[in-house]
Amino acid sequence: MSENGKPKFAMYWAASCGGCEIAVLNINEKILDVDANFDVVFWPVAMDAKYKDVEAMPDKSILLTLFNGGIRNEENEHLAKLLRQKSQILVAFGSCATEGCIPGLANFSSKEQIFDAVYEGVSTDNPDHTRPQYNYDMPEGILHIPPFYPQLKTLDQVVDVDYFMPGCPPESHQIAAVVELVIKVLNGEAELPPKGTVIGAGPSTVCDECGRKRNVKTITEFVRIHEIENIDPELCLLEQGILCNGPATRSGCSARCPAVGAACIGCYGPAEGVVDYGARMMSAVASVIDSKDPAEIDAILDGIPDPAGSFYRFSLPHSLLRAGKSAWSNGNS
Amino acid sequence: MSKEQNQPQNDKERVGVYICHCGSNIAGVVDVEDVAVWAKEELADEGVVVSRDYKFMCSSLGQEMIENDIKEQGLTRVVVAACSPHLHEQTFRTACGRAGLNPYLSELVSIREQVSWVTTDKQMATEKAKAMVAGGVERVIENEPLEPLRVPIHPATLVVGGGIAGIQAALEIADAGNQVYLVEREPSIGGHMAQFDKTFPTLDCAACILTPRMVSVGEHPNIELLTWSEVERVDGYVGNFSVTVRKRPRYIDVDLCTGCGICWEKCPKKVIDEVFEEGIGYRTAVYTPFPQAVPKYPVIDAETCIYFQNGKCRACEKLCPTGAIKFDQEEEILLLDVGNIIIATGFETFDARRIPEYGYGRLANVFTSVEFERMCNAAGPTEGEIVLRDGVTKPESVGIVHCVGSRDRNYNNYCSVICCMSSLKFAHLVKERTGAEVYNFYIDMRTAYKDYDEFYQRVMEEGVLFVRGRVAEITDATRNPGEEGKLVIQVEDTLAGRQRRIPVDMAVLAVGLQPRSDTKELTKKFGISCSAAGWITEKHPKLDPVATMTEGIFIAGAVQGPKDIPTSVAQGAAAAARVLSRISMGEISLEPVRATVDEAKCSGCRICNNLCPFNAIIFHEDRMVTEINHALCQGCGTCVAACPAGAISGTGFSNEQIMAQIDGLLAFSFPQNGDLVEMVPV
Amino acid sequence: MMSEQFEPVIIGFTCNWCSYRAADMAGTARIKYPPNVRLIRLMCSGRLDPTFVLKALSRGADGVLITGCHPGECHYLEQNYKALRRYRLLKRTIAQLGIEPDRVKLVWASAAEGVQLAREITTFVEEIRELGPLHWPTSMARPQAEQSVVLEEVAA
Amino acid sequence: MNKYLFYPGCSMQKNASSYLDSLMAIRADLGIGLEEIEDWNCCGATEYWSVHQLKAHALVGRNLALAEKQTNGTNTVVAGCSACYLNLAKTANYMKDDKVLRDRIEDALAAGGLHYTPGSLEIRHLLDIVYNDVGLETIKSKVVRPLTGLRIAPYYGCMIVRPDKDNRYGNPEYPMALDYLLEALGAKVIDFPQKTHCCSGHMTQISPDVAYELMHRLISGADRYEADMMVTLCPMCQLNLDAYQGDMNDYMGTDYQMPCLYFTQLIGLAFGYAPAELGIGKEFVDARPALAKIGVEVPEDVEVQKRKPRRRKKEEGLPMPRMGEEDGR
Repeated sequence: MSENGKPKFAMYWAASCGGCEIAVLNINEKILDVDANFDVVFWPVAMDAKYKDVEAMPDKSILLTLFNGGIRNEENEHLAKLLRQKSQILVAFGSCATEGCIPGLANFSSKEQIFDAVYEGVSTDNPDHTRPQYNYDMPEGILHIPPFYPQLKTLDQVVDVDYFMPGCPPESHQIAAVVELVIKVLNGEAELPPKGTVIGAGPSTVCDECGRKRNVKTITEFVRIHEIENIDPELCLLEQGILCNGPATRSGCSARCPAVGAACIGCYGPAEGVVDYGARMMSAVASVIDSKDPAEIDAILDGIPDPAGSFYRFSLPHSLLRAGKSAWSNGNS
Repeated sequence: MSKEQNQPQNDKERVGVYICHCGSNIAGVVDVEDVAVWAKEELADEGVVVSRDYKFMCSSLGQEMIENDIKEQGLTRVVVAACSPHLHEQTFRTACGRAGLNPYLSELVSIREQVSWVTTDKQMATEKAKAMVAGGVERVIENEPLEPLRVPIHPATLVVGGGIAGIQAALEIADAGNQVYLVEREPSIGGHMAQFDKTFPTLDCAACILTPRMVSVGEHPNIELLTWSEVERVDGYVGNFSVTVRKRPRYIDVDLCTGCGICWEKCPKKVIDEVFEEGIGYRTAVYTPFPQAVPKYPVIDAETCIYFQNGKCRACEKLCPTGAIKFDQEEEILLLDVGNIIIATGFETFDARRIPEYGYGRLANVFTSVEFERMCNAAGPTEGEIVLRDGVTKPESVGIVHCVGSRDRNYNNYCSVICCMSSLKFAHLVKERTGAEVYNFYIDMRTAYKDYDEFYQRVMEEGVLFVRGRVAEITDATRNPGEEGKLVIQVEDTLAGRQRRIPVDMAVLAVGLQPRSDTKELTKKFGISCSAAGWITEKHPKLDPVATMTEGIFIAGAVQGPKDIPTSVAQGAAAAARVLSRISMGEISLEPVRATVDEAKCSGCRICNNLCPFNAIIFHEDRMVTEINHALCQGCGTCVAACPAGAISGTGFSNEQIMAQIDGLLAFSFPQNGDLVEMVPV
Repeated sequence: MMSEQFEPVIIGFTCNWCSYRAADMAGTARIKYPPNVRLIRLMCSGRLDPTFVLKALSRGADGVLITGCHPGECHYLEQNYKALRRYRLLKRTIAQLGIEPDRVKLVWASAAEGVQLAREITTFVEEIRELGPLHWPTSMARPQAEQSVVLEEVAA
Repeated sequence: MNKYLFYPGCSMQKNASSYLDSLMAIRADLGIGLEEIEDWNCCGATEYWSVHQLKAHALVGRNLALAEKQTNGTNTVVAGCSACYLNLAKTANYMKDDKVLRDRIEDALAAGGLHYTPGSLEIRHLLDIVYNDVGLETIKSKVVRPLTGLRIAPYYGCMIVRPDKDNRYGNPEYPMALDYLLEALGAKVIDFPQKTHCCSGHMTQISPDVAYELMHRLISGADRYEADMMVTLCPMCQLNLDAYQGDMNDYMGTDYQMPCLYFTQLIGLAFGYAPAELGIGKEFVDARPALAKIGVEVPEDVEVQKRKPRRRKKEEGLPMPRMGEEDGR
C-alpha cells in the first residue's frame, strides 16, 4: 500500500512491439478505474521511472504487474526477475510474454544469422562491419549494453508466473474484465483464480466463438487466401482450403479474424492443457486430408508452403522444441 | 501451462517395482538384481518404495509377493517387468485387484520379448531394461483407476462356412439351446469332407459319418441354414455384431420344392462341375452338388442355364411337379444380430498347373489328389472306378507324388499335414480296387497322431512301394520301349542314391492345402489378421488357438492352418465351447480403453467428426459439440490425437501416461564409458 | 562423453495389434536387434500425436520410429492412414526447425512380421548412427544454462 | 526403332550364318536396331571355362568393357547364341556380386587399358528382345504368310532358361515364350516335353555315344508328336540336331529326317521373305519338304513328305483340367 492507500500497479515491456500498451489504453474510460483503484508506480511507456526506483521498493510491495514482451536480452531478464521480486501478482501479459509471439520467430535462426540480417543485410550500410560490443572502453569508463541471448524465452521460462494472459494483443474487453476482477478482489467481492490460470480468455478454441457454418471436414487442397476468387462468407474457412488456426487457438478474441474472412493465425495460443500448439494444428489438419496415397498427400501438403511458420507463428519459444536447431547449437557447438 | 517446466515430481504415489527372472529367460541376459537395486535408488524420487526381483513373478508366490506389499507397504502403483502384456497383463492386474488395488494402476513392462530375448550384449540389455522400468514407473503414476466395460452378449451366433468344422460348431451351440445362423457359399453344406469316399486311417466312409451331421443341421430348430449365401459386411462389436448376408437367388421356391430331382434329371444343359467334382465330373445347370446335399433343394446356375443365357428352354419349369421353379426370384439381403462369430471357411488346394514340369493339365493321366478323391467316390463321376482319363482303362501302375506345392520354397514353405495320410489312403484304395503297382514319392513320411503310423505300416505290408525323393519331372517323353505310352516319373531315389525313371499309367499329385484366395477380403470384413502365408492368426498359437485378436470372433478348422478331420472337428467344438461360455455369462468385460470429449473444451470444429470408422463420434448441431458413443468406440485413439483443442481424452493411453513414459524411457541414456549418464536432467 | 561408437537412443511407437505383436514375435523367435530402440505401445498408429514425437526429440531421443499395420490392414480399418498423413506433415515441419527429417521414420509391420520389424529396427539404428547425435544441448531443460554462454561472451 | 548393342559371336559368323542372315533380314520389320560391338572377341564358348575360369571371365570382361565404351542411348547387349548370352551374362553378374573376382578381372582388363563398371550393361538373348520388347502384337501384325499347318517342336535348349531368374520366357521349368511366338506366326506348336533338355553340347566331340543318345531323345520326342520340324534359338543346338542327325541315325539305327531351323528364319518366312534370303537351304536335313506345307515353293527334285494323319484320341471320358489364362493362349 502506498501512502494514498491505493495498491501499487506496474506494467513493463520487454521484447515486444508496444501493442499491449495500446491495448491497455484501448480499454477507454475503464483506464480511469485503474487510476482510481491503483497507484501506478512503474510504467515506462506511460510515465518516467528509473530502474533504481523499483530496486528501492520493498519486496512484494507491488500488487499487480502486467509484464509484456519476451526475454530477448540480459536487461529483459533482469527486469523480469526484479519485478517478480517486487510483485505479489505477476501476469505474463500478451502473446510475447506467454508464448514468445512474433519476436519468438527469431528462434528459427541463430544469433549470428540474426545479426547478419540486421547488420549486414541489403538494407544496411555498414562498411566497417561494426557489430555491437557488450562492453566498450570509453574515457568515461566501460560502456555496457545488455547481451543479446541466443534465443528468445517466455516469461515463465525465467521466472515464476502467477497468471497468463494471451493475445496479440489481449482484447481490450478481456483486459477490462481482468481489471474489473482484480478490483472486485480488492473489495473482497471475488476470489483470485488458482495460480497458473490463463485469464482473459475462454476454455475452448476460436471455432467456439466463430459464426461460420461447419460440416464434417475433409481437405482436398490448401489454398492461400488470395488464391480464391470469392470466399464463401458463411462457410468455415478451413473447409474452403484456407489454413485457419481457429480449431487449435484458444477462444477469447470473439473470432475477430475469421469473422472478417481472415484466417485465424493463432495469437491466443493453445487451448487449456495443450502442451504443444503446433503439434495440435499439425495433427488436426493432417488427419482430415482426404487421401490415402503418400504422393497425393504430399501434393496436398504442398499447399502449406511454410508449415512451421504457420503452426508456430506465435508459440515457438513455448513449444516443446522452443527453437530451431541452429538457435540451439548457438554457442554450444 | 507450465506443466513442461516442473519435472514429474511425485510425492503422493507409492510405487512397487518387480523384476522377473523368468527362470533364465530374462535373468540369463539382464542383470535383474542390478535393475531392482537401481530402481529402488534412482527412482525413489518418482515414488518407488519397494523394488524386488523374483524367479517367476507370474507364479502364485510371485503374485502373493505383490499382494502382500500392496497391503503391508500401502503401494498405490505396481510395475512388473517381465514378459509381454499380451501374455500376463491380466494375471498381474488380477493380483492387484485381489489386494484391493484398482487393477489398472499396474503396468507390465516387457523386458523378455523386448530385451532379454532380442539382445546379445548383457550390459546394454540391462540398461535398456532399466530405461523401460523407468518408463513404466513414470507411466503408472499417471494411470487412473478404471472399471472394465461390461458388454451384454447377444445369444445368437453366426457360423461362417458349412464344412465339418462349421457343422460341428453349429451343432454344439444349437444343441445347447442357442440360435445359430450357418452361412455357406455353396448350394449345400458338407465342405471338402463331402467330396471324399473314405477317411484315413479308419477308412470309414465319409458320407456315412458326415451325412447324419448334415441332416441334423438341416433339421435343427435352433439352426437357420443360409446356403448359396455370403457375408457382405460386419458391423458392431463383440456381443452386438450386426451382420449383412447376401442370399443369392436359388430360382427355386423352397417351400414348394420336394427335392424330387426331376429338374436336374431332365435339364438339357450339362456343364463341367469345377467345384464339387473338381472338374472331372459333370452337373446340370439346375443341380444339387451331390445326392445327400443339405438342404435338398437344388439351385439354378444362371451363368449356364439355357433360359437365362438365351431366354428359351424352361424345361425344369414345365416338368416340376410342384411348380417350385421361380425364374423371377431375386437375391435377398438379410440383417442378422449376433453376439459371436465363428469363422470356419476352410482351405483351397494348391493349383498343380503352377508346377508345369509335373504336366498337370498337359498330360491326360496326371490327376490331382482332389480329382482322385472324386474318382474313388462311389457317387463320383466314375462310380468309384479308378480309371485313366479315357474313362475306361484301369491303370496297372500308379505314382503318387507327395508335397506338391508344399515344403517348397517356390510355392508354400509349410507342410500341408494331411497329404501323407491321404496319399497312403489312395495307395490302399488303388491296391484294393485295381491291384495296380503303387509308388509313393515322398520327402518324409509324416504319420503322427493316433493310429496313423499303424496305417502306414499296413499300407507298406500291402506291397505299396515307397521312393524317398522329390519328383523332378513327369513326362511322356520316353526313352525305351519299356516306357512307351506311359508317364515317366523322373526322381532321385535318395535312399538308393541314384536317379530313377519310373514308368506309370497314372500319376496322382498330392496337392497341398492353402488359404482361400479371398482371405484378404475375409480379414478386412471381420477385422482379423492373417499370417504371411495367409492363415488366420489365432490369439495364441498354443493356449488360445480358436480365438482371434478381435473380441467375439473365433476360428475353427483349416482356416487357421492345414488340418485333418479330427482336429477340425475338435476345433469346431472348442470354438463353440468358447462362445457358449460367453452366452451363459450373458456379458463380458472389455478393456476400458475409450475416448471421451470434454464438452467445455470442445469448440465443435468438427475436425474429428469423420475420423471414426465405427461411427462412434456424434455431433450435436444444437449445442455445437461432439460426443463419443462408448459402446461403439473401439479405443484406437485417433480422435484423441487429432483434436486440435485437446478436448478429447483417452483412457488407458492418455497423453499424460504416454508423455510420462517418454520422460522415463529417456531419463537415462546409454552407458558412456560404463556408467549411466543423464541425457536430459530429470 | 562419446564412447567410441555412438549409441543413439530411439523411441519407437508401436500398434497394439500389429507391430507390438511383431516385436513379441521377434522376441519369441529370439531374433536379435540392437537395444537402442525403446518401444511404446499405443492401441493404433492413429493414436500417434505429433506431440509425442516432438516430446521424444526434445527429451533427448536421436530418432523416432513410428510403426503401424500395413495400409489396408489396420485393425481399426483405416486409422493408419491418419498416422501416415501426420507423419508426412511432421517431417516437413521439423525439417524447417533444422532437424534432419530422416530422424523420424514410419514403417509398416504386420503381427506376423517379427523378422521384418527386427530388420527395420536394425536399419533405422544404423541410419541414426550415420546422422549422429541430435545434440539438443542439455540447456534445453535448464533455461539458466545459457547464462554461462552469454557471460563468456561478455567477458570476451 | 529400339537400339541394341549386338554381340554376334563366332558361330553366327560361320556355321550359323543363316541365323545371322535371317536376323538381318527381319530386323527392320521387328524395329530393332543392332549396333555391333567393335572388335569383340570369343565368349569362351563352353570349353574355355573348363580350362581356366578366371581367364574365361577376363575374355568375356573384354567384350563387356568394349560394349560399355560403346553405350550411347542403350546399355543393352543382345546375343543370338545362347552360349554367348550365358557367358556374357555370367561374367556381368559375377562381377556385380563377387568383389574378389571383380578386382582380378579389372586387373586383367586394366592391362589392356580397359575397364568395366559392373551393372552398367544389361545382357539379353535375342528371343527375350523379340518376345518381350517387340511383342507378339507387332509380330502378328507383320505376318503375311501364316505358317498354317506347320507342326513345330519349339526347342529352347538349356542355356537361356537356367537360370532365368525373372521368368522372361515364362516358367523356367517349362517356358512358353517361343511357343507363343510361333503360334503368333500361325504355326501349330506341339507340347514338346523336352523343350529345355540338353542338346548334348560338345559331347559330340567328347563322347559321341552320349551325344547321340541325348539328341535321339529330342528328335524322337519331336517325331512322336509328329512335328514337321524343330525350331531353335541357339547355333550350338542347331548344329548338333542338324549336322549330327545323320550320324545319330546311323548310331541308333533310326531314320529321322527332322529339319531344325532358327526361329528368326520362321519369322522371316511368315513375314513373306524368300527362303534364300533367310539362309534356308544351307541346313543338312532339308527343310524344304516341310516348308512345302506352307506353300513355300520347292524345287521338283525333292518330293513332299506325306505324314500319316495323326490318329486323335476320341474326346470322351473324363474332362481335362481347364488351363488358366496365362497358360491357355
